[in-house]
Amino acid sequence: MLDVKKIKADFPILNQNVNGKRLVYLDNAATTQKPNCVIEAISDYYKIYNANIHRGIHTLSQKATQAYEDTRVATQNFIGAKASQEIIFTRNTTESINLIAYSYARFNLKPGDEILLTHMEHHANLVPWLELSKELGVKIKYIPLTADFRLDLSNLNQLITDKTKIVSVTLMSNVLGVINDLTAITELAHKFKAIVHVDAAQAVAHMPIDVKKLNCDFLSFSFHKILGPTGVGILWGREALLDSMPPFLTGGNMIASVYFDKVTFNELPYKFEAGTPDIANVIAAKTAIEYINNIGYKDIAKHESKLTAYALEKLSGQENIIFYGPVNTINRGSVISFNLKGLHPHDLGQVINEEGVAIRAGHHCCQPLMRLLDISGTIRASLYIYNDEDDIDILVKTLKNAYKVMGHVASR
Amino acid sequence: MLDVKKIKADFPILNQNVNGKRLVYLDNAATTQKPNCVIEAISDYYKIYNANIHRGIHTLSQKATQAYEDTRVATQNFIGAKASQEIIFTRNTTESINLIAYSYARFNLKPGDEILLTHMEHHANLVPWLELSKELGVKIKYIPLTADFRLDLSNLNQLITDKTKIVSVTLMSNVLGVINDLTAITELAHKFKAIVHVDAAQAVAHMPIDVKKLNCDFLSFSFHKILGPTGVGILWGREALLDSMPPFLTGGNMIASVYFDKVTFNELPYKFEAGTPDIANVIAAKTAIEYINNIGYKDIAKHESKLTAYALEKLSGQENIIFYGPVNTINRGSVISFNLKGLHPHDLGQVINEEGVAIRAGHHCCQPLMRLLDISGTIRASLYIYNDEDDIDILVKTLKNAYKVMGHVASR
Amino acid sequence: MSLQDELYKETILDHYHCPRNFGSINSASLKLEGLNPLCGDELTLYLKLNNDIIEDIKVEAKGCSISTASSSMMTEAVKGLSLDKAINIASEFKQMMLNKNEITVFDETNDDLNALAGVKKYPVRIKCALLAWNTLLQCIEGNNTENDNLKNSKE
Amino acid sequence: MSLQDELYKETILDHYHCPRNFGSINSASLKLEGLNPLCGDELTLYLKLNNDIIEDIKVEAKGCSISTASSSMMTEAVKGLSLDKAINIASEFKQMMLNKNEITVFDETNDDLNALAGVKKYPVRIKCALLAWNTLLQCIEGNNTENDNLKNSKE
Ligand SMILES: Cc1ncc(COP(=O)(O)O)c(C=O)c1O
Ligand SMILES: Cc1ncc(COP(=O)(O)O)c(C=O)c1O
Repeated sequence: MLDVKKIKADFPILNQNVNGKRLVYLDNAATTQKPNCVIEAISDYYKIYNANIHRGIHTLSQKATQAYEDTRVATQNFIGAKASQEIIFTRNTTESINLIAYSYARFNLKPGDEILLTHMEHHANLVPWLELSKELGVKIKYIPLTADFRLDLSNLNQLITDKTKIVSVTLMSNVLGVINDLTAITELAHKFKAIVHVDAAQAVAHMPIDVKKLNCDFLSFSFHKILGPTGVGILWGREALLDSMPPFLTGGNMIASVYFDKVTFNELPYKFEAGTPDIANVIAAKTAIEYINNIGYKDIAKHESKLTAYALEKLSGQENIIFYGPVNTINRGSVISFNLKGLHPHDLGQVINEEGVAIRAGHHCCQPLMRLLDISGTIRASLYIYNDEDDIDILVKTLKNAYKVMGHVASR
Repeated sequence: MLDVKKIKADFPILNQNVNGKRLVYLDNAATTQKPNCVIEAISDYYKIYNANIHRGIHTLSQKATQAYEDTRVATQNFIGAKASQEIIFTRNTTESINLIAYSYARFNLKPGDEILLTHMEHHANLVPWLELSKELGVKIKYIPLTADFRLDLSNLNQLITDKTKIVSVTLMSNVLGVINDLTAITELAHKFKAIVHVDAAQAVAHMPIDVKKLNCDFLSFSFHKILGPTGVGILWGREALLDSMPPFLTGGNMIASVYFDKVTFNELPYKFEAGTPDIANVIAAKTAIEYINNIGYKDIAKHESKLTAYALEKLSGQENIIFYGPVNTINRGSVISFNLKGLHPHDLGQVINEEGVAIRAGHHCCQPLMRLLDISGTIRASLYIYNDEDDIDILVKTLKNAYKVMGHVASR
Repeated sequence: MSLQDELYKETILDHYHCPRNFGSINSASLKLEGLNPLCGDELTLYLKLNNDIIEDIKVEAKGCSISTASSSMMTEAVKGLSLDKAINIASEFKQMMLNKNEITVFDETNDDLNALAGVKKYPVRIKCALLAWNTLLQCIEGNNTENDNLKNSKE
Repeated sequence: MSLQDELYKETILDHYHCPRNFGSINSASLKLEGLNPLCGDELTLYLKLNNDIIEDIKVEAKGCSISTASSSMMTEAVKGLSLDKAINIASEFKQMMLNKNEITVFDETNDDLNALAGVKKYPVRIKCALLAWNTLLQCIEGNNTENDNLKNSKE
């Protein structure tokens, strides 16, 4: 079992007061906090071996290059990829998905082709495809939701056809908390020779990722959501697929030879990494992986499941609460969205914050889903390894205060 | 005058031995070292107010948002921009130039149009345009060099015509060290309604940048080359120009409203910043600006000029040396490229590194320029504020050793 | 200071609970939808003009307390005024919310507006307070520059 | 340990100063250009085959000491061998340079190659040492898969 006290001590930010109260950080779905070892990996780089990489012959540059490439290998192992050159470093999940849209989809889709998404996608996995559909005349289709907030796969046979070229789905919803079983989707998609991208941005914090088991063709996530630094995401792709794609961003490092009138490109993964990368943060991302591996996903899942059950139970006792997501812990992560009837999520969020509790209020980059649920937003409490029952108790207590401050407004 | 000893003390990395010798860091054109205050700005963020920005209602998120936007304003002032929304944060100069190519050029150029570059451009300012010329059928032209390594503007009237739509030039060469006077170029370009992009990646460390005086339309640089963190660059553009451009990367944060079948975009600068940015590093970039402003470009220039003169003089005494760049300090920064006859730059670089001196050996992402000079690469020593005459003396001493180790090979 | 003292003042909560001029106008001269992309707050503004005078004004809103209260106060502040005067008040209000250094204080007629000054301390909420006012300004500007109410109303 | 002990051994410097089989073959059966994008080293490899036997081999190179010495040693090692045997040696050599855990040692016939083992400690230079060998492998592979020497030579 996970020792929350010990873990908490690794996160300096948690040891402070906000608005005069102990900080209770429940906004982990937006970004997680960072353990000391990750913060130190960054400053160690700058204090000991900061240098530009890949082309440098001097000792610092060689050290930095080695450390940068070590993260690639660590990431490869982290997600069960076949080869390290299948890992492309990007700024974030968003850039990874844009890379697929620009360098794969633009060259492989034609008018009339279809892209399949779901109703629970994050803007990052919606807008690049919507833009593409305008540009290329391809059609976007959606897997709808069931009444209990799951993917409704009952009509999958109509949704995936030989027109389907790309299926891009989230492994875990950043609003509903549900974890999606993608087996049927990938199977059918591959039967029709569509490629499958998995948005693991939210899932990766909560469950082990294995691209072989997921049976997908692309996968992306951001390190800032798994205890790592901001500014680093990855795109994983099957080697043959990545090899077949033209580069996206171009410039230094991604070339083999440049003439004034022609250019040839470097091999994978460099072909997709133009210019000076975010060296410090890529290096520190490895420390985040190590920290998570040290704890182990098994214990993380156990802890989260127990804590989520506790939170759902305590919150259920709150008058007028409406949940958006399953009120059980089956196939769901520790992201809990809700509203209190008659209170706008922004006002509720403000009242909660006043007590030192950091939660998120709003559409969570899922505006279409909000419209579907007929709400302007939700309150979202997302739990992670350093949260405990005490944090939940404090959250619940703040809710009791909300009507006192704001009163109750019947929906207009 | 600049107090090098005091400055040196601010840079923890310089206080170490490499290969048993004191580290002499002369690879500043590739990336500069970071002062303690920048390193601390990063860890302070993670230790005190790490949170995702822009949509968060809680205190940490508001603090982080404020600090992130403060860097935008600091950058605006740093380069004399009219409005802070003209500053777009990117990963690096390379991404900034790609942004122009993807979002401006692709929508404004047609077959037969021309793009004007120079023979001294970095791959970052070559490859995106070469790719575009393949895609759009536009033509790339080049401003050639004079025998003394300057831009040859004698035929500018033929190079810039009403076919010219984009002129993209570096303000300072990262190989030759020359600083280019762009007045005639921007004037003529604007006469023909071409837009001018200035690659300030190399210049910004050495001279104050004023986009009004430069009279350009776009400008880009990377913070890692001015004492700032890796992972942050900017694109500056005139507001009307940026406003007229479609977004580049799409996803969260850059939208106004998203539906399942349509999307509208956020205003500047957010329209061009999709997904979670490199928050920590953007925030620390402000500290780098403050550090440089505290020293002042006047003193930086004085110091560099004196040190460059010293280096050129000492190096000139070295048998068989060939310089690539002016052997004086008129309109040149502290980047010095050279070779020793009969020695391959890689071997020379290795011998130099053995003595704890970090220099760069190779093509410096300027392969076409190397071909023009008929060499495979150069040794490049690039000096900055923490370097002194002692560093130069050590460099020169290592050169004396090179023939002893390697012997002399007549060019084959 | 508590949240009630700084942000959720009595005046604000009063407007929030009983927003004035709430609803729509069937025969509106001008109509415009406003949106706060960050939080998803939406409103629709209806103006009935008599020459240059705002004879009637109504707002349909789905928003938080700050945005609801602000739009309610806005309607009270500009109803019966000429468009020019309405623009003036809106500009003054924006000044109050956005200018860090100067302190704007409204006189007795518009005293309620002063209650919103506290929002300044909560940067993300400033957009909530501004939504109704920005929509008003856009609506009037659209009318001035285009004289094309139909297009305006379809925006 | 000094640079001379680890990287610039006598054997290497000897091959660097007097590269064997340096030049071109007019009537080459196979020809291929190799390039190290990181440092700009270039070479052109010429093979003259008699059936499966490498009857003659020459290299034109513009490179650093490591890449020059390695290509010189490569020509010595594979001259007179069958293509299959040449592939074997090349694979063994790559093994020596790339495998972190195992130590490859060449026998007396190819003892010179052992001098390059020290390059392993200088990761950026490994590509210099591999250039000639990778070009050789590509050249042979291109011949095997395509049997189209002209196309191959135009690569
Ligand atoms: C002149 C010039 N332009 C562009 C770049 C590319 O900068 P970055 O790698 O940070 O994108 C560099 C630095 O390498 C440079 O010196
Ligand atoms: C499911 C999902 N996809 C994509 C993203 C986008 O991640 P980023 O902002 O790091 O690009 C997020 C996080 O906000 C997410 O939760």
